[in-house]
Amino acid sequence: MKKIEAIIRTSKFEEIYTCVSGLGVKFLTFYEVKGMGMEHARQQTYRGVAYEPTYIPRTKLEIVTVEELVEPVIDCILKMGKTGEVGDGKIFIYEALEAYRIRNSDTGEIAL
Amino acid sequence: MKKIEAIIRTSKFEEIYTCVSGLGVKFLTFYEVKGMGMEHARQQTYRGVAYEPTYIPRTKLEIVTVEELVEPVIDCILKMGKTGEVGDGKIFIYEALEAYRIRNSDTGEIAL
Amino acid sequence: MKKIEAIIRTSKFEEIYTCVSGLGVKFLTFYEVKGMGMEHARQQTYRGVAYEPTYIPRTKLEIVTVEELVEPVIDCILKMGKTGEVGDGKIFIYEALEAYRIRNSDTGEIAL
Amino acid sequence: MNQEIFTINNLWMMVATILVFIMHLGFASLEAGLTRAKNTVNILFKNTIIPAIGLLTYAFIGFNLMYPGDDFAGSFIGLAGIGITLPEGWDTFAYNEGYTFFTDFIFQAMFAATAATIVSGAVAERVKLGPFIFFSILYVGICYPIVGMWKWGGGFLDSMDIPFYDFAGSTIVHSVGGWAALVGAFLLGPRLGKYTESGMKAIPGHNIPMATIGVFLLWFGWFGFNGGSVLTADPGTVSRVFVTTAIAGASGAFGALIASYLKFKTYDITMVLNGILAGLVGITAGADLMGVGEAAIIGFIGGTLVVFAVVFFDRIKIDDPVGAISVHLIGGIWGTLAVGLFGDLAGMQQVLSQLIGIAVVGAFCFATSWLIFFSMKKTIGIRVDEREELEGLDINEHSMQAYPDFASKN
Amino acid sequence: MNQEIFTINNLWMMVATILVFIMHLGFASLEAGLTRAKNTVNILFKNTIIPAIGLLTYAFIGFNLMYPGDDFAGSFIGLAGIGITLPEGWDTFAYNEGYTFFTDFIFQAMFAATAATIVSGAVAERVKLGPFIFFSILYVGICYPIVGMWKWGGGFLDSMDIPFYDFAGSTIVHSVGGWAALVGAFLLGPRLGKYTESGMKAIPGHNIPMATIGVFLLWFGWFGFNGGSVLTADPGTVSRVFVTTAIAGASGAFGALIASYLKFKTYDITMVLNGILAGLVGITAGADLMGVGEAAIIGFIGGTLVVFAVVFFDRIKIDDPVGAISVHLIGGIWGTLAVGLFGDLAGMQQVLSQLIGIAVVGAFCFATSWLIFFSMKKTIGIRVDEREELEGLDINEHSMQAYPDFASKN
Amino acid sequence: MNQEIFTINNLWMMVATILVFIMHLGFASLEAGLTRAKNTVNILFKNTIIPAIGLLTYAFIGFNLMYPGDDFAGSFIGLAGIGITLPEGWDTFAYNEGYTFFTDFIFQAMFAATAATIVSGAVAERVKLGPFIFFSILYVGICYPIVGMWKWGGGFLDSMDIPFYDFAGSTIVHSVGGWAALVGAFLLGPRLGKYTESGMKAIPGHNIPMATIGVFLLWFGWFGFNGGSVLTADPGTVSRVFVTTAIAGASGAFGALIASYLKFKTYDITMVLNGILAGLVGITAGADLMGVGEAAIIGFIGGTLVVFAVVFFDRIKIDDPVGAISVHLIGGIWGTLAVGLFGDLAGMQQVLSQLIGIAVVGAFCFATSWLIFFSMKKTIGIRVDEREELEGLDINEHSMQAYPDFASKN
Ligand SMILES: Nc1ncnc2c1ncn2[C@@H]1O[C@H](COP(=O)(O)OP(=O)(O)O)[C@@H](O)[C@H]1O
Ligand SMILES: Nc1ncnc2c1ncn2[C@@H]1O[C@H](COP(=O)(O)OP(=O)(O)O)[C@@H](O)[C@H]1O
Ligand SMILES: Nc1ncnc2c1ncn2[C@@H]1O[C@H](COP(=O)(O)OP(=O)(O)O)[C@@H](O)[C@H]1O
Repeated sequence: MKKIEAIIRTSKFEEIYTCVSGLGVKFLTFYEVKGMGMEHARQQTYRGVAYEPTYIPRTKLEIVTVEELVEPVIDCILKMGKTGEVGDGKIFIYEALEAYRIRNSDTGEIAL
Repeated sequence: MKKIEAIIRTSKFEEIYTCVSGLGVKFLTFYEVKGMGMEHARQQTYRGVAYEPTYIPRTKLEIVTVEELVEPVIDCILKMGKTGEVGDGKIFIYEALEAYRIRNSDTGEIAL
Repeated sequence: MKKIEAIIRTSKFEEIYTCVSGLGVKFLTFYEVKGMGMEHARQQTYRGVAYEPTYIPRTKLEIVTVEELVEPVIDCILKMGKTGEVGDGKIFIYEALEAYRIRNSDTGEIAL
Repeated sequence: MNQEIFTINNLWMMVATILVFIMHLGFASLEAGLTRAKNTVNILFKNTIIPAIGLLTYAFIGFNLMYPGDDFAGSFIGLAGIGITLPEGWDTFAYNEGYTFFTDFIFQAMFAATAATIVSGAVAERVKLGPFIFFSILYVGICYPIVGMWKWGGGFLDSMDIPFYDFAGSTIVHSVGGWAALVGAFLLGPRLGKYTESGMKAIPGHNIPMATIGVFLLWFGWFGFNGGSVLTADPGTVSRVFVTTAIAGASGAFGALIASYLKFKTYDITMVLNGILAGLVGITAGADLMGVGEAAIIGFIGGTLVVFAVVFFDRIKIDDPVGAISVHLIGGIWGTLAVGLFGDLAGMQQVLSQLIGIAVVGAFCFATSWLIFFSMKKTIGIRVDEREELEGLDINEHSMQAYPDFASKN
Repeated sequence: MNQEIFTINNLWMMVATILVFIMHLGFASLEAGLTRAKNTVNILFKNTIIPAIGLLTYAFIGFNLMYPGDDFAGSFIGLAGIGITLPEGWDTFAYNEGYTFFTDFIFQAMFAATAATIVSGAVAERVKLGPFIFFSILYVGICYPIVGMWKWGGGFLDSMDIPFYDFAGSTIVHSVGGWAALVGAFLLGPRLGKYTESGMKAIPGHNIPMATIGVFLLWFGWFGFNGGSVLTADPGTVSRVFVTTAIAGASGAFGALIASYLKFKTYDITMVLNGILAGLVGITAGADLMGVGEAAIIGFIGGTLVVFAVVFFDRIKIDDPVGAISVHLIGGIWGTLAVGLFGDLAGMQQVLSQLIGIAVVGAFCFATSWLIFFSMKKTIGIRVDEREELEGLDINEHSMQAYPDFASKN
Repeated sequence: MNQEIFTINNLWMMVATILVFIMHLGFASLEAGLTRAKNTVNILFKNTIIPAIGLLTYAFIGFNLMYPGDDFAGSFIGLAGIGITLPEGWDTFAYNEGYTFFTDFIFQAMFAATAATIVSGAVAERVKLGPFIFFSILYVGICYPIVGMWKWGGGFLDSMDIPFYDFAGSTIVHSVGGWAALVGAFLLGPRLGKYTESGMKAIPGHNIPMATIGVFLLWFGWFGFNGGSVLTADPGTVSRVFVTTAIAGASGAFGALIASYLKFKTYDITMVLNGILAGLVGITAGADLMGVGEAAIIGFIGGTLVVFAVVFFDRIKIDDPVGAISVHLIGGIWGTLAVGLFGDLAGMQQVLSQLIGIAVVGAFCFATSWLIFFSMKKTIGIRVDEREELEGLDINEHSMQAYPDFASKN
């Protein structure tokens, strides 16, 4: 069982979601995060003072899934999340030891 | 040392927290996340157009704790977090390699 | 490849960021979380009723980096994040299996 | 009397009408600001539809109930007819030296809705929309004008040997709303999680700037509410009323500031805002009778009272999210009494008449609002179910959010 | 005529002027509230600069285009000169029994900007700032006054055997704005993601309290808009206009409430707010001709129409974020027609004249606004590029945010 | 003089009074909008309590200091007594042809608080509440009326051979506030993180819609501020003042728009809003002396000046979150000078008198506000401690939040 974490462009979420759900990934969790990286935020001006928000708003995606689906999911994200511009983000893979479905206490892969 | 991540109904947080702190889990971190799953959000209408927010607001719980407490904490969440309805959420377990307490650089289990 | 998660005081973010980027850590992700711990939130009053927000707003830092940098990064956080007061937060270390750069599908350490 | 003065008087009455109108936005903003974001559409909806209800019901029957004419002088109830019919010479000073018939109607109509608006704050965040609208129609369309007739329509309160005195409606308008607010809040019960075994919980209002805008707009409109109640543009009287109204509001702010600081050791702006309103409600009954000093005292006491009243109603577990009962009922009673204690009419006799007025109006409003709310409670129900209340009325009653673009804190 | 009455009349006209002024804040709040947080600075910027444009262009040329004087009676266009020159006895009732020259100018100038403000709502969230400002200058400075002259300036619509009647501007002001709103929204095309293969998407307004504040302020100002159009403080006429205005707004609220509830099974406050405005726009053409009952009917129908109009324009994929076309164009046409159907002038002949007025004004406004928008579209472009629209106009056109301290939901 | 005209005049003065009153909501909204969410309750609290302070202190002593009567003609200071005592015939035109004594008092009282409100914007986000309230009481209760007496109370500025001229208070009101704002901002020092080694940081206001509402309400009220300063309803003069006021505000918007666009290459709405106010402040001193063109020039220059002033004060590290110094002090000086450069009184002599007025008022206000702020700084302290400032004044001074339901961005 693996956990896939991806930091993506918020604007790319829709496409990526459609793609992974196409693979049969019915569940995922995402939330807004702030990123520091190569890309720089658009400059803003207020009363004559220019400033640049230090971070870039991004979306973080979390999918815990079975081994077989890890590759395909990664491909989805790489394909759909790509613009080629600095700022596209990253994917990280982690080991997940166990999963439980709260509704009925299922555990193991059927809980995913 | 294990990390317990649970995606729960926001409304269930109070009960779960009371339960785990009963176990002596003094520390935890939580935040709002958005979930895609079986459950569907309530439909909304604006100026005659019906629409359905694609995601469901949920709370994500993170508890890093010692082996002995993993089971009891999971039980708390399964017991308190359950409504039996689709949408109750999941629990995931991960390995944590090390922990540090910033205040005094404690490390290891005493840092939890 | 390791993942460093730190729950810090929001006010300490700047200093910590300067320190780690000094180490050549160009990338990191952070977001607002709520913490339950030893520290207690300042009491508030509304129309004569005193109350205390149950949680404390904190910032969570995520850095995935190579082995060599793990120690220095931890030192940065311990040094810069410390006030000595209850509430300074924690650092947790996890194993990361793989990383991908979405922009160009780089994988492995060069993707960090 | 001449056409010039008539035209001036009528102009002032029309301007006052607009000022009273904008008070409805004041109520809407204040009540929305002091409740939670998840119930904002609901409270705004109520406060938008209430003035509409007030204007229409008042045209249909309210005005005729409230001003049935001399045949009903001294009585308890009367009805001049249904709908609006223009009397002879309605647009000349033969009708009235202060206003045309239409000005008369519209000024009074703007007052009418106020009573229900007061209630909407006290029952906020848990009342069902339909039943509340139904209540508003009955209360604004029938109960309010009947009470109004007792005094302003030449009814029995007006024809006592020492007539009950209520210049602009501390009792006739504000207490009328306040009593129903009390009944509604009581029959509904407190909001979920307000009073728990572990004690009382604070449920902070979600938008203090809106609440502040609301109170300033109410104060602004109050110059028309009190100033227009002179019913002419008489320079002396109207300017005197302006001064007492302004001073009472200002000292109400200080009354509440000091009382709440001493009690809670904090500068609670919501208390200061309530204090201003309590000062204004307090001066309303005798705005034309007081001097500057008396207005200051009445306002200051009103502002102080509201702080203790808010605490008191919380203690007896009557949950009033915006403090409407404390401001309008307590403030209204205080202001009505004050007419007997200060100013040109001060005197034991007058105190008695004031007490009579307070009592009969209270009895009638309590009874009628209880009747309406209670019968609905036992039949269609007046409170949203638990899940709806937790999720918020906006999403459930309106399937909408007030702030869809903003992330909520919890 | 005497100095006293003249002074009273002039005072009322000045007060009415201020009331019309505050309507611009009403428009700003309403439009900001019904659009998204990421475009708020932009919409506020437009609505702040438009009144400034209106006042300045009207002083420079508009007033002289709209009131060219008797030499141009019955004609299509005229020009009295450039800039403001004080006529003989401008400040006496020799100039006009209702107002001085300056009052005349400033009251009319406040009206002028309204036309452009209406447009800004319909083109919101996608129009380029520069071109829109350019459009506003031309439309407010030239098109609006020309149309106004046709009726209020003694032009040909006024000198028909059965003159076209438009008391306060259902057509002359609101439809003029409405037509340009229609053209602008059409030439711009819908906002990204509004109409997709998978059907129509809702794009909820980000701040319902602001929208509510906006509508209350508009209603508030409307008493000056309609009441001031009497051009004197005549007690009978002005108070009658007050009543019809208030009643039409109130019944407009109910018309929209009922229609939207039957259609959508939900209490949509934005529809009720639009309904109030449609009721007000509807009564504007005949506010001085109707009785209470007629005003109620006109308002109610206006409020009902707006619900169907909003749905209709969505169906034909004309994207109007705030419902400006439905309120001001449809409402304006309805109100203008209503003059022939109800009240003192009702009659087939009048209906005909009204239709003529609606048609010629429509043709002219449609043509001119098309000309301006289309030529800009083909040259400098009128729509922001896709990325700017997705990210929001605030950050791109103003490099600013309206709410920098609040976390956004998505 | 006759009763009719007296009644009309008094009516206008009362309406103007209400308009000036609502300016306090304008200030509250503007200042709250241009500061951060974490300090919103605090700034609203100050702006709510200040009008209350103004009304009460003015009744207690201010009015008697400002209008001590003829015995003190030409002098520097005088006092008619303590509290409000009604003179003979206070409610007849024997007192004054324009207003009753009470109208006189309440109109002036509404002005009084303005001075302190201006200051609250400049010292926002870091000043301690207690000391600021203490300052406001002294400044509004004593300093402002003394200066006012010099001109409007028949003092020495009024009895120079070529009297200093300040129609509605560019200097007497706005600069008086502006000078104290300068002193306060200077003695407090900048907000943490505003000026760092790495250069100047932007601290964006948290709610642009509120700031916009604020400016529209100020403009709205300004018609009463300037129009009421005519002190009668004279049709010619008041309507002229309306026109100059409206035009100056509008051209102020354009002055700021153009200047800020050229300087910053961005459409900064906060600058346009400041520009409108600067235009209004600029015309205030000579609103009754200018023609349309002159008003346009004065407003335009005012609007341009404010942009450079904001940049200038930032450069010299005087941190004024809302631009109060630029708008009210710079704008006030400009407007006062303009009386000598344009309009009916233009002339070298007049320029001189204006300079004298600017200088003496400046010296006095600078000195007194320095005295008050500095002595408090050395004793009780005037600035919150660092942690409080970082966390926000709301949570620390009021243990409250303005928006408890909204998630904050950082
Ligand atoms: N090693 C890392 N640890 C944590 N977050 C990272 C890491 N690398 C990248 N990120 C996140 O991914 C976001 C995208 O990085 P980006 O600037 O796009 O780099 P790239 O040059 O690969 O496009 C960053 O803003 C940051 O939030
Ligand atoms: N495999 C997963 N990976 C990431 N998040 C998940 C996963 N499974 C479930 N979730 C999260 O848990 C939430 C609850 O899932 P839910 O719809 O309740 O499924 P169930 O049928 O088990 O109740 C989802 O909305 C999603 O946020
Ligand atoms: N074991 C843990 N699991 C999850 N979060 C934790 C854990 N320990 C601490 N935290 C987070 O760190 C924050 C800081 O903890 P704190 O109260 O500072 O403890 P300390 O006494 O070490 O200062 C807590 O509010 C919580 O959010």
